[in-house]
Amino acid sequence: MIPVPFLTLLLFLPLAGSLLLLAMTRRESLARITALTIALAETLLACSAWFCQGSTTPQAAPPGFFLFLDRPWIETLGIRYTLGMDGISLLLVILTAFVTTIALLVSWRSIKERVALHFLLILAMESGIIGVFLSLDLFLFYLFWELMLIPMFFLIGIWGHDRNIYSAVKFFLYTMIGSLLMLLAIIGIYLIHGQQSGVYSFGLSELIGTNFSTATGLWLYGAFLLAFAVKFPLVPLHTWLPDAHTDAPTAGSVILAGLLLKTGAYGLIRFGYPLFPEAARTLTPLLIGLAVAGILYASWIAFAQKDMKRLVAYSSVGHMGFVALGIGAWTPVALSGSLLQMINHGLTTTALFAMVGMLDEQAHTRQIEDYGGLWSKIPIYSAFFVLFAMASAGLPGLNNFVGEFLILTGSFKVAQLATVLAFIGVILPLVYTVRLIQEVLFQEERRPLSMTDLSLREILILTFLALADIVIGMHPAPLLEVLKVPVALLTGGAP
Amino acid sequence: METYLFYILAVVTVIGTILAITEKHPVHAIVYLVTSFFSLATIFYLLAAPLVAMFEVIIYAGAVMVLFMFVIMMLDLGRSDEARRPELKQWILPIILAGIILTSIGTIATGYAAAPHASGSLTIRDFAETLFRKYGVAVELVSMQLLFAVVGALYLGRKAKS
Amino acid sequence: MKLYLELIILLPLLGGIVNLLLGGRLLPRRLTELLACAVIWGSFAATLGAAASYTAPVTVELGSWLAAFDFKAPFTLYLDPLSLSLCLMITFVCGLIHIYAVGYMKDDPSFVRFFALLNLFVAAMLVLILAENLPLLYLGWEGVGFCSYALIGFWYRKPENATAGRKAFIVTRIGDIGLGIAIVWMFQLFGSVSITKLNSMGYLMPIGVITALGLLMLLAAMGKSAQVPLMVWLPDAMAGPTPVSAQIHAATMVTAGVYLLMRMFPLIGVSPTVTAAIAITGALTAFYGATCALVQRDLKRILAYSTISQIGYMMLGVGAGAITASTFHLLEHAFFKALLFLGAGCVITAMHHEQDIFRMGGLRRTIPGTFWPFLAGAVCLAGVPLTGGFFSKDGILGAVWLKGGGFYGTLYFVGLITAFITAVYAIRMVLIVFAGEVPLNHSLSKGEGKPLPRIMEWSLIPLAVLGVFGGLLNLPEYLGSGVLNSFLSQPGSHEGMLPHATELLLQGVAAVVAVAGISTAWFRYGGDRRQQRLALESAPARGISAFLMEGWRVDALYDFMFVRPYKWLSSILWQWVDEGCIDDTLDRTAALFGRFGHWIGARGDGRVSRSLIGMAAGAALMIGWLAWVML
Amino acid sequence: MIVPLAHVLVLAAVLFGLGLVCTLVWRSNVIMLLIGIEIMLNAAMLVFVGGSNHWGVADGQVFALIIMAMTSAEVSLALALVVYLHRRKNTVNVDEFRELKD
Repeated sequence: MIPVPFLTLLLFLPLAGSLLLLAMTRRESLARITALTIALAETLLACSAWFCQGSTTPQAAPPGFFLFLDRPWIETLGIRYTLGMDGISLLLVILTAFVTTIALLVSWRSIKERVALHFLLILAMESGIIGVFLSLDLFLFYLFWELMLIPMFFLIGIWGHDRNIYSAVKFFLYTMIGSLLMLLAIIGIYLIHGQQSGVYSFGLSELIGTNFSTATGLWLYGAFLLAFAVKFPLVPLHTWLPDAHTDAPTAGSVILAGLLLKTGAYGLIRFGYPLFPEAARTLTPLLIGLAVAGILYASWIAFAQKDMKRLVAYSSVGHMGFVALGIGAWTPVALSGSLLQMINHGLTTTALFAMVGMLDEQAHTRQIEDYGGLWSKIPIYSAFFVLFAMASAGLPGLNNFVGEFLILTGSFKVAQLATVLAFIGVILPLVYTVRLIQEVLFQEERRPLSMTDLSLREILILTFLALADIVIGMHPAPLLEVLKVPVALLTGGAP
Repeated sequence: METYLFYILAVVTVIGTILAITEKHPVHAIVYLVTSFFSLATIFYLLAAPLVAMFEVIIYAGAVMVLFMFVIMMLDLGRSDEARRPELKQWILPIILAGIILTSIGTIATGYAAAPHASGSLTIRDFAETLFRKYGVAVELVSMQLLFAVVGALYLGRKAKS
Repeated sequence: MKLYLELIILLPLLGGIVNLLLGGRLLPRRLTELLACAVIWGSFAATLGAAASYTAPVTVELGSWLAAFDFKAPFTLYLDPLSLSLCLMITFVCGLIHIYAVGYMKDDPSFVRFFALLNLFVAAMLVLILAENLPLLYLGWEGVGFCSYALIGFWYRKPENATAGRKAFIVTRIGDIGLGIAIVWMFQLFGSVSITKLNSMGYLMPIGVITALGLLMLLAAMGKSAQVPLMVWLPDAMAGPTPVSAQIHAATMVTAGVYLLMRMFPLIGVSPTVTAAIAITGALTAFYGATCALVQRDLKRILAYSTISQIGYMMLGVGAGAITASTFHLLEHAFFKALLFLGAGCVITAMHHEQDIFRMGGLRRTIPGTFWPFLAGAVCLAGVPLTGGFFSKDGILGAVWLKGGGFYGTLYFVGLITAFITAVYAIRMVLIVFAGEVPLNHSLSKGEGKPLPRIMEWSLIPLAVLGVFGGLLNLPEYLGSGVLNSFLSQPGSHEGMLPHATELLLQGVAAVVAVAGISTAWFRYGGDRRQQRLALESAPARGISAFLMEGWRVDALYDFMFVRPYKWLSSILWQWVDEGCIDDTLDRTAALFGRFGHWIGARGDGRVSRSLIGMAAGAALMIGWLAWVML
Repeated sequence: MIVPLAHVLVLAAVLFGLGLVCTLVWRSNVIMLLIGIEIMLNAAMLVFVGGSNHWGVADGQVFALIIMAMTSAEVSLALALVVYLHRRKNTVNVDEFRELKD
């Protein structure tokens, strides 16, 4: 049995680590090693949470949560320090720890200035993201929601390239506008619930079941949806993403695509739907419509891209559209598919961004037209690239297929037309993926570039990701098992 | 008796203040203001706040006003040939604004029913206990603020010299 | 049985993985080749074992795969006569092709990638065949698609090879939309994705739904089996190495679509609309492929179009409800088409990678070891009486005749015409390549023919034997019961039997047609007339022959209708809609706010007194408003 | 309680208004501006002390004291700034100090 402050430890270890890094701004190699050690420790810690599942439910925990912590914080306002972990949080927290470690490894050599600060920001962001995934108090959630933005802003702004300031500000403004509206909505719920029940509280389990008039519910849910849709991102709120990705350093792209995008979907699942079931049902056609539009539109646009990072960024928009479709359908199968797809997308896109970053590091260009014939020069790299590209295109046997297929299976019941259109969206990724493979790996080289194949560190990173891709693709059962209880509770079906 | 005293002092305060703000010579204005503050200190005393009254005299009428005076003299702002009262038309707009604010406050204030009356009287002990028990943190903060002010003032002064 | 089934799939998979991971550096070349061939033959042996111990259809669950709530798609294999016979054929033909490939690829440095992909392909194909539920079938379906993509573009340095691979992948995937939608729809309707369960539950649904499902699956089959209108990828797919063309694009993968329809026939066959659609697709495709093959100059393209045409026959058979006949033709076609492709590979190697048949000739004497098997394959293709191809094609035509009616009668005649054309082009190909004299300017005429590896010609012989005598597998009814027929016929299947007299008559007609086709070809290309015809046809094609040469110009049409608009719209969407509209609107809004701020800033002159007045005015306004409200 | 709270408040409001007028009117002399601020702060203190007396709670007086402490800090800094600015620009006219624009 793990002692109670486990969640607190999980939450604040990276933040503590980043404070430790403050003292090492002059000693780069020490900073690297410290950061990696902390990230690894965090990964271990996150994985150890896996084994808490079977244990008895802690007292006062909402159903489905196997780890729970509830302490008063600002009592006069009804703000509590409530953390909880169920299957959904568990998987996302493990993903967070994993992807952060990879982000650190990816920027091991490529970052040359202000190394300690870079790693410090990544670790601080990890705390923020984990906080988002663990908070069960709306105020706490909002706090972490904002906390994870700020390091990303600096990551893009300081280490980015090209129009980094423009992209950083764009990213910040977009997400900020969304989250400020969400803050208003949170306060709105707080007040309405307080007036109805006389108990002023930000706790999620307290607030669930608050009655809203139809219009109020729609307004509040709309504000939540907007904040989450920006993060998702749903068309037409997606334009910050390609810019942010293109100009971010590799580690920034990795975390942005692998983790930050997931917070939007998570928020919708954890807070949006349970708090406003009525309004969510009313706006489901909108969500599904935007999701399908995003799948088709982004995949189509990705085909025209000339910049590899931008292409992968648009592909992210398309893939997150599938997640949105599954959430919109809100059937048990579709929702487990969506959650699994969040993990899958995190792994695959992380790998793709990391790989594009590796090319960029050597050749200092991300333009597709500068490459060609890489297969004969760097075969190991190319083999990995094909693997991840195929995973991203949804080849069965690899992870993305599992998620997409479950989403589509589950959604068909609810939205036939949308699912049929989404099936067309399944082949569009293939179109741009094979084009990318052909132009970058096949044919003759178009510019003489001297490339060296992957280093051992890079092979290690990619092997882990590839193994994860294949294992999830062939044997997703354990993950689906973990998701079963929370998904059943959320959708109201039998587990 | 004390009631009348209050009204007399109020009139003195208001007149002193009016004279202070209309006086074109800064030094004279300070003197009027000191008069006004003295009567205000007495009002504080009448309102059962002897400690505040004392501080008003010592700090306000004493230290702060002397500081003003000191600066005026140091910068030689007291020359009557330079001193100029603002023109009449400049007074119109501020007075209108102040009038609006005053009437609004008056309207709002009279809208509320009279609050329940106090029981018992305040002693110095009450005051001290509230200050150091309840607002201990505030005292610390204020002391720090004073420290910063000192540092800031020193910095500004030193910079000017070099 | 479970062990056999596991071995059938796992052996090629392991072979592929081991070669992929260890090949090149750690394994010597010989060992890689040996491993690649050994796993396929091992798989064949396991299939034989399974066949020997086979008594009734079995279902074996190997492990869980997709399982979320009521949706379950485990790794379950299903062995019945259909899948068993296909497994036997696949492992056997692929085994031979692997051996052949050892010779064919002996100078290629990328042999590790080649053999690993070939092995993975076989594994995926076997998963497709043995899958018990549709998602698992889909796994194999896409797996073979990927291997095909990677192998067509195997010589990736040439852009046209890479483009051909990409085309194949994308076009077949378009068809897969149909399969995907069909799967999720069937899950919604029946609550299951198991093939055996679905096949037994068809009666639960109205015929309209079944028709829709059938048409969706037909779409999938069209993509995978290169049927009209999704056939454009197959001729281009010949860019891959010849063993790949033989294995993937002739013998196995392209028949997957037919297999899918056969598999699901108990479900979708009850809808007459679906069977009619399948039949007409098949007939049209058969005719299309044959006409195109008639004028081609590239040896492999002739064979590719002929493959399209022959698969059209199989579809026609399925459409006529003759599953057994179709299966028989599928097996028979796999033998002789693999044979023809492998023979073509020998020819091409001997000619130093020359594929234009008009520059060949006289190879009869130069490479007799290739000539005789190739001829055997060609006569099978042409449907010369008593060869395997004759019986299998005739079985299909007979079944179509049996259906009767105006519709199927027309299709029968289309089939007959196609058979005639088939005979013409098959013999034309043989005559041009092997007859006559070696062209003077070619290196072969100087006696510098490249020696063929023995192993390549040897591997042709078993296929030739099976092709020519394959008819014995399933003799017509009047000669005694066919082995395959009784093996495949399931209890409750209602495939009609022709009266013996009619069947004999139909076979007579078919024989006459085949002989007529052969003679036509002989009169055009035989003997001395060969040179004249060649001179005539070498001129740039015009008119109808140009139209046929370019595959009815479907490529150009699709390029005009789909490819260009897609590319064009994608850049329009990106630059005009995404960057130009959405993003620009936001940028402009932001700029507007910025300018507004500057404007405000420019209005103020920075005087403290004004700021103070403004602040006081604001305070007055707010407090005044509050007072107003409270009154 | 010697007078009603309302009367104290009226006195405070009048004082506040006078301070405000002083602040707004004297643009030619920053010293007078600061004096206006002092008057307003005194008005606020008067409200606190009056309230404290009215309800018999010491908090108001404490706040008056804190305001006073704050004022002395503010005045010392403000006057230091005045001296500094006067040395640079040789004027105390507030409208001359407009570096913040642009």
